[in-house]
Amino acid sequence: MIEVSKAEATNREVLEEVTILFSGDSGDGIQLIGDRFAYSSSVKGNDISCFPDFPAEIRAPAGTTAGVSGFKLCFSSEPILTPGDHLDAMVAMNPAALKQNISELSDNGILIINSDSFKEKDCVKAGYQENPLKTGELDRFRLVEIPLTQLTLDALSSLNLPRKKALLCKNMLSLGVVCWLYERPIEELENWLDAKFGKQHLLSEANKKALHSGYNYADTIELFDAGFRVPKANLPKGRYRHITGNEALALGAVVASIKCKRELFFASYPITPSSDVLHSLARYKNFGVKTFQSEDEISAMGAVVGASFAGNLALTSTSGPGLDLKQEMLGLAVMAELPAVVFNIQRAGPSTGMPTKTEQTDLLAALYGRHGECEVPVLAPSTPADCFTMAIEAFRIAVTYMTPVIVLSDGYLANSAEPWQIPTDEDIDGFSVANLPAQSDGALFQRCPNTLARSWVLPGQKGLEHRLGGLERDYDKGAISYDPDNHFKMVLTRKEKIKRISQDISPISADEYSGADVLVVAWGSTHGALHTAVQQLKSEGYAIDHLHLRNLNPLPEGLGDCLRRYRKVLVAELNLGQLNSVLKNHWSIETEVLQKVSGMPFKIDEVYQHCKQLLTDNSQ
Amino acid sequence: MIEVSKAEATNREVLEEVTILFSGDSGDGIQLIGDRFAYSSSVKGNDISCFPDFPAEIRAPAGTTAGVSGFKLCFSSEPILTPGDHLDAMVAMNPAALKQNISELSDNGILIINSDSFKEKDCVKAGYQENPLKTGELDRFRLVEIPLTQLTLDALSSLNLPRKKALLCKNMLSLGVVCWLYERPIEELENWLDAKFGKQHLLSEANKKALHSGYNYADTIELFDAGFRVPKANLPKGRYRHITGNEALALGAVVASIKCKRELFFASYPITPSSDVLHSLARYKNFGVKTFQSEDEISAMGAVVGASFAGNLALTSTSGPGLDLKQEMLGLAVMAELPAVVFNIQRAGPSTGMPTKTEQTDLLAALYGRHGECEVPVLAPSTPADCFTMAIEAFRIAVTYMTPVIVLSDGYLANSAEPWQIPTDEDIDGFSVANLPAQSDGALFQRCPNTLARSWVLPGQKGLEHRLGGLERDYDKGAISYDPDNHFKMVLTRKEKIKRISQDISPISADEYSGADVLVVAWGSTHGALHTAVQQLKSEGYAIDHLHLRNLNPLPEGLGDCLRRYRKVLVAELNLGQLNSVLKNHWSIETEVLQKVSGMPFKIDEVYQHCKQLLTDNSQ
Amino acid sequence: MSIVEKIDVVTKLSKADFASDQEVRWCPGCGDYAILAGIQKVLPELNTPKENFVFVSGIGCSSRLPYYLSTYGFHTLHGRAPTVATGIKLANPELSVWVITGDGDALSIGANHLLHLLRRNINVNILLINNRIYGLTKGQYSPTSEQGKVTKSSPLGSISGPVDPVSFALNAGATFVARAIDKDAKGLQKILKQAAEHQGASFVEIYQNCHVFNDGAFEAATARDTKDDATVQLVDGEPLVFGSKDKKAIVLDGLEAKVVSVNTESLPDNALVHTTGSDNEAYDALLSSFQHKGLPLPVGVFRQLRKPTYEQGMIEQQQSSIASQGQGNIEALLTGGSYWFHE
Amino acid sequence: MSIVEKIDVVTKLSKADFASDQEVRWCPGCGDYAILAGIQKVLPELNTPKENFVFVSGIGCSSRLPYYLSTYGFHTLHGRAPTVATGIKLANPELSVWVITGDGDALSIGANHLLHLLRRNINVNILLINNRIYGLTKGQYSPTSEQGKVTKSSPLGSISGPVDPVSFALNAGATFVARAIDKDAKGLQKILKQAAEHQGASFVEIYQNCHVFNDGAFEAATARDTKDDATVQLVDGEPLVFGSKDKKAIVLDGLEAKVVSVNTESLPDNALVHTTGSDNEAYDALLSSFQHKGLPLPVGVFRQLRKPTYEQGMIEQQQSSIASQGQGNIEALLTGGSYWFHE
Ligand SMILES: Cc1ncc(C[n+]2csc(CCOP(=O)(O)OP(=O)(O)O)c2C)c(N)n1
Ligand SMILES: Cc1ncc(C[n+]2csc(CCOP(=O)(O)OP(=O)(O)O)c2C)c(N)n1
Ligand code: SF4
Ligand code: SF4
Ligand SMILES: [Mg+2]
Ligand SMILES: [Mg+2]
Repeated sequence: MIEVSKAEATNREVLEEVTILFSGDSGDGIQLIGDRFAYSSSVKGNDISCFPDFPAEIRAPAGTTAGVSGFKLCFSSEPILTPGDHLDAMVAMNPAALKQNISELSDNGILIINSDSFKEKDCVKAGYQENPLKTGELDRFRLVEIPLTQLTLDALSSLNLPRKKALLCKNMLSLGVVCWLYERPIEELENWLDAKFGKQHLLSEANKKALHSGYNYADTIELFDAGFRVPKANLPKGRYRHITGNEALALGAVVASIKCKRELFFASYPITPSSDVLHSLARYKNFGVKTFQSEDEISAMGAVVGASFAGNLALTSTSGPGLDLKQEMLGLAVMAELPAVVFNIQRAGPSTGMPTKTEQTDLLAALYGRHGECEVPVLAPSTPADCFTMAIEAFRIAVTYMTPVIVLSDGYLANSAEPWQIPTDEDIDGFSVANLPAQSDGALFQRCPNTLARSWVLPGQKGLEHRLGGLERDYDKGAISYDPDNHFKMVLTRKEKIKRISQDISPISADEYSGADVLVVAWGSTHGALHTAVQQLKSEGYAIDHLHLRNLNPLPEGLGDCLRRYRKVLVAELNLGQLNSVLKNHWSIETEVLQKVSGMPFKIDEVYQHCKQLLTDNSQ
Repeated sequence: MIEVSKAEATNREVLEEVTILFSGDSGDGIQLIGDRFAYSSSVKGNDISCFPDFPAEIRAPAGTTAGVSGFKLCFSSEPILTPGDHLDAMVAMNPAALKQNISELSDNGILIINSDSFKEKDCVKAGYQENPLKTGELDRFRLVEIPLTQLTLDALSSLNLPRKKALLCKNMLSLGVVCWLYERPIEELENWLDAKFGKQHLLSEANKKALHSGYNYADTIELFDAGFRVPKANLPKGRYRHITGNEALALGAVVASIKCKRELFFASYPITPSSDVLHSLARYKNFGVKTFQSEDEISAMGAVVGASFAGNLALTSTSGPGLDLKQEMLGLAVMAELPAVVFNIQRAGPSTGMPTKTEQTDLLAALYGRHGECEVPVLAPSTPADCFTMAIEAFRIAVTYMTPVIVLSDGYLANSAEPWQIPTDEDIDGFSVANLPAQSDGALFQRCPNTLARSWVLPGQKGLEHRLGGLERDYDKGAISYDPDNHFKMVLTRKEKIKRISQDISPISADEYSGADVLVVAWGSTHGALHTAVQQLKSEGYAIDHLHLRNLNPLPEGLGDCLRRYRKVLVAELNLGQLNSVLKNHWSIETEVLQKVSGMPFKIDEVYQHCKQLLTDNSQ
Repeated sequence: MSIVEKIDVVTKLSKADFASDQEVRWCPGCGDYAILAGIQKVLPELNTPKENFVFVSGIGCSSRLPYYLSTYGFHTLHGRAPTVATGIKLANPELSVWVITGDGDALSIGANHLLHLLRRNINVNILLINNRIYGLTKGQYSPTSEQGKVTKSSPLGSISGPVDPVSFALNAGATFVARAIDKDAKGLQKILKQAAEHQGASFVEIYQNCHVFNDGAFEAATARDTKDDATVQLVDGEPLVFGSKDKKAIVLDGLEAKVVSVNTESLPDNALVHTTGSDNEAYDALLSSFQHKGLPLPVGVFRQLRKPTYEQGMIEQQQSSIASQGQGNIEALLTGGSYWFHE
Repeated sequence: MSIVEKIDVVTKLSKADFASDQEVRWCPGCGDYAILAGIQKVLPELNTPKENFVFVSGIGCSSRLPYYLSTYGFHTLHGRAPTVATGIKLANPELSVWVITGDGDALSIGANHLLHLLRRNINVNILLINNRIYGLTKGQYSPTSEQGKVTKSSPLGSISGPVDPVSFALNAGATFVARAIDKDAKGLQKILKQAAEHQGASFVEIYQNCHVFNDGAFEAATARDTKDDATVQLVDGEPLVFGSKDKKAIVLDGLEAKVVSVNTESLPDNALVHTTGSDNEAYDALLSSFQHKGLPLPVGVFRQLRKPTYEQGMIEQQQSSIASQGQGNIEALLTGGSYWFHE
């Protein structure tokens, strides 16, 4: 736990919120300083929201736009849900970073650049015909040119570091400047560097020096007209940490396992942007977690099905291409009625697509991607922290209904961090595994009358030996059956079992969604932008509501009635209308769609404008 | 070519049509005699329709219901589309065959049994408590008990065959009996046996003897009150052959290749019920066909994508589980915009399901089973012969639009034979590959303005070297692109390209579907049963139409208007409503569904009753 | 339940106790019957409670076997049994896990999973039932079919040569590798027992006659009058001697193996003496190449090595992690990184 | 176009002609640069028109390579390059088809396809770029990582031992197998050329330094002061001799290889003489086991055998089928079985 330092400053303009972008080459350590500045902001008491955006290449050629890595952060004195559309400030370590992102900087925004990297050849590499510092195109910003390279070298000259090593501290120098600008005490950062490298370590020393130099440089030469202050937000009191969607999924899985007292078995094959789930869980061996890096996605899913048969809480994680590969084995889990959870972190498709970019295009594949009538429950968390809740919920549904469950996260949720009020053990609802037969009771293939789940009989239990498989089996006895009527009965039973889940999840409240002009329906990571835009419109007096679905299959009860209470239903998704088609399949309603498939999240403003248009059309 | 023998018979009752079932153990040679009797009936001039139904095991334990193999055949003097619901006659080689099928035999139907196989233990094996010959439960049929075993042994005694070998001729003896019953000359069968085994071969001798004995036995001891005659049907004049759906797909693929002058490359991994496509094509090497039995379905699809890149007409075939495995690679074909065709022969799912049974449950997986926005055209032939037409159409679409295409057949189409008027080369519409650039014209990634297809540039062409891949690429230049707007443009372009196909296929004719009380909408192998039931109702004066879709994506133009012209739309499918959900996604219409998921085709009567109910409700 | 009680229960079991209530549905004359019988015979002797056996299979005629055993069983997907078995074993290392697979299942669609299971040395027993054909899909050539094989899918003969299952397993690093034959009941049972008792991944290739689609594939190695000359029994510590009347020995000449007649009692100096524990890849390769070099077919255990299993490694890491960081709980988990108070 | 013209065109090409217009995007210091350069150097020497080259890859850092070549190329799916390459080669056997793959791509998800391509002896050239790590997904252990490897996904060390690519290929029946090293430009080029000229499946493992996630993995085999003692060059017909100052030879002792010092000019009788055409599995196994037996790492061509390729077999079957049945046409096709007239 870190104590919030009480550094004071004077003469600062007070802002409600600031959105800043750190950008540079992927080798520049942008994610690191972004992440840490976000943390500092949180510790200072702001609410924050951030969006890391990195290139597909490990380290694309330095200085090209392909290699630009960005970290966007909004810190605020009000509760916020997205990093915002426009930038108040931007750090560009080179011309490529400038080129890639300048369109987002608001007029009169602060633009900090490393003037040492705006040589002719740098500009050409980035695709500029002329040096943008000279064309006047940056005149509408508050341009702050800093010779970051030289300053860094000067600052570290006493340490006798090789030039290359020294230059790696540029990012810290720029962070120092930004710390001054937004009144961040640098002690906390120093502690973190000490913890990271070891107090005596040369790198700790070097980074601290660079940080200080930046801070002092800004202070001394009065780089800015004024510094800013974003006051503390009015958040509920308590313990907080940052959490990304991927971390939250991992934590949720471990908590589910502790709560229901079954070991967690996790098998996965690395794939962007899901690999961090594997990295996180691999570190939780002392929580009884078993992680298995398999030879491919099919194997991961197969191991999960096996582990589930043997009684572990079984989990895999993947991304689009891996989901395709898991489908056949998911079908086996459906047929064998075994609990399992798949975290699918969606990325821009189809095929290899744009692996580091976000999208919501796997919904239909999750719902229908298997041959035969083969339904599975599908859940979608709406914020990074919600990933924690939905991970636990996925396991609850899986073991209660004896079915595999797919959780759809995406690249945006996966990598974005938000402050999360840490729950205590007691805060978290547990669940138990009700259908473990204690002994040979002959009820091997009997179904629970409420859930229709079969019992979870584990190898090692005497007297309950049985054979599972992918062939259709007899409703009563579980043996292979080719009987036509039995097959139809089993198909309907499996369908009904999934349908019953809808009675076991929160219904759509008729009070809350009592009807208006427009209802915006959506799911997943778009929550923040949509909610913010709708709140804005509401505050302007428009009759608009926002309904964000977290259960995509089965859909919650009351949804159909709710949809009919609105004059227009707008389904907004980062795909070509996948949830829309699901809704239309259930209810013959006319809908409007807002589509975006560009690998980027919605901007608040594009949602706002679109809705406003609809509302205006409506009132005619 | 076989000449139709002109054997005459007297004293025969004339029937419009007969449905007969041959049934026995899977080792009894049932499929063989059924198939051959169907052929004889065709040669005699009847229209025929048949349904072979065999067990999942290669040879399940003799005498059990699990091992029963059946061949149902309808031969008629009128054009027919299905083998019919009820049996006029049935041959049961043992109690298991009787038990399995007796419920389908009409009252007063002819029931021929092998009395030698109705010993106590035979009945027990089949699951009878008592010998059904003794309980009176067969009294309502015209029971004809024949000691087939003994008769066969007697007939062949002079040949000194081992008993086991001799007994294998039982099926021929029963066929002889049936030949007498329905006035089939046995010369043609004799010729066939000679051709099969060689004229002098002992087996030819033995089978012919058994055949004769059966025929003579029926004749001599006046086994039946009377024989029957089903007159010639009034079919168009011409050359005919039998064709199963799988054969038709194979032939269609070869014809497509000859017509468009590109070699056919076929890669497949065996799986029931698609393997016969592999077996057929493997025999067409002298047509330039290359067949490649790959190590798995992923490899087959990969090889297809490679062969397509290199300029062959590329094809794979599979069934449900294999479709799951091909999805990722299909996505690559979509992204690389390469032509390819997948024949998916649907079987009862999910998972391994009931491999030898039919179902229409892969439609949604074909449409949506890939991550990302990843559309492909989907076609569905409606009869075995239509498989020929749709195979060619699939290739036409694939090369014209540079896209993979899925053709959905099923187990019923795959194995059922129907008489097919053999087209000549000129009868068949060809198509050409328009988008092969002749030389370096710089138009590598330019799209045809009509089809939006890119050009098919083949390795080996000088000056047009380029790199394909699964990453998103630039609309203009084809290089990798992570640009958000470009991605959206490409997603929409790929979608639009598929949509354009709808202008290139037959629209729904507003004249033909001008509106009525009920429209039955369906697809695939259900055509025969639905059409027959609807015709029946029409002839009874009901206002009902039947619309059978062969293009499932994109849907034909005019469909939406058509649907709206009917008071009720009934979507009838062998699944839980997959086409229904597609239709509802396009048009917010209310529909009724007729579902059946039992591994069996629709019966005419169940469709008839269901529609009648709807029509009656309607008129209230 | 104490261990004594368990053993008590186990020793009372007989072959019949391992037959399930399902009717066996292979073709008459299928070699799978003998293999099933062999397994049922051996299981009661393994001193393991019946409920601790799990038989996992893929898809194929052979993969139906688990249905006919009264143990726990899982008939999974074509080629994927090794993955499911891996999950079962890692989830509960107490179980005795077996994989039943065919030549197509294991070496066509599933070879990658098999490779990695063997490489990881997960303690499961793999029985690869090799009939050199696809049985269930009615007779296409398989990766173990001889080159030139004429089948429905290769009417002019298959083009590529076969994979040898034993070489594959040896090369993948399996710690127990053996070959057995359906018709040799005694030999089969002995090997099954050794495989079961081995700690680590055991791989047994079992030659099986597919009566319907590939009858007589193993005629030479099974027929009374040829088998003694066509095969050589591998016995740990014993020389490679074989032959029905005239005894013959296999000797080493450089890196080649050769057959010499041995009429006297003494063997030549360069006679090869079999050892299952050599850990010498060259010897393994030599032995497993006999078959396509015209030398007699080795039957028995090729290799048996003692190496740590994957699941042991996994458990050790868990334990060391608990030792260093303490048994985890929710509070520790959620506050694991840095956090702050908002007041 | 006549052959003469073609050759004319080809000989005019240079390394630069094989660079595409795409900017190379590997990390600074990545070994892939040297491999790309090696390929670009060799291609003009192969007497093949540029438009006949097709480079097929899977997914990984290494699999980006085809983008940087100005030939035809296809960046396919993770693990599946061998399948696509198979389709290309069978569709048009005239093309010179290359597979670029990584250790994860080829031996984790894709080992089954690789196995079957090699077994079928399809005439493609496979370059397995082995950095013993997953580069593109940012540093998890791969199937070639050494046991105990600490990575993000194995914080306490990986549990299972590695697959050796060369042994894998030898065992799969590849007809050309070699090992090269990114840093040894000359050796690499020589091997690439031999691989390209070989008729049949060629497999080349190339050690590649991943500067970011596994730096120095091949230090011993590449560092100036150690490499001569750590490696032995395989030269057909030459003895296995190595060593920087003191020359050493590898000798055969039974079925074991041993190192002896050779100070005089004459070699001991039992010194191993390398032959790429031995077709002796025991020798292949011996050679490929040097690495984990503390013997020097063999670099160069392990095996080169002349065997019919799959596509030759395929074409022969087509031809014999046309010879016996005549070139097919639509009429013959559709009336192929029995038919009748309805009048
Ligand atoms: C994904 C998938 N592909 C193909 C099949 C069809 N199939 C079932 S068994 C089999 C091969 C069986 O051969 P083998 O493993 O040798 O077993 P055998 O029947 O000979 O015992 C195939 C191709 C399937 N069930 N699933
Ligand atoms: C189906 C699928 N699974 C996983 C991935 C993610 N992935 C991309 S490359 C890679 C491993 C790359 O390792 P290697 O083949 O050794 O190549 P390197 O990057 O080291 O050159 C993985 C797991 C993917 N793209 N597709
Ligand atoms: S097909 Fe062959 S392997 Fe399958 S059950 Fe019959 S005899 Fe046995
Ligand atoms: S991550 Fe490694 S292999 Fe990939 S480009 Fe960088 S240095 Fe090369
Ligand atoms: Mg087999
Ligand atoms: Mg690698």
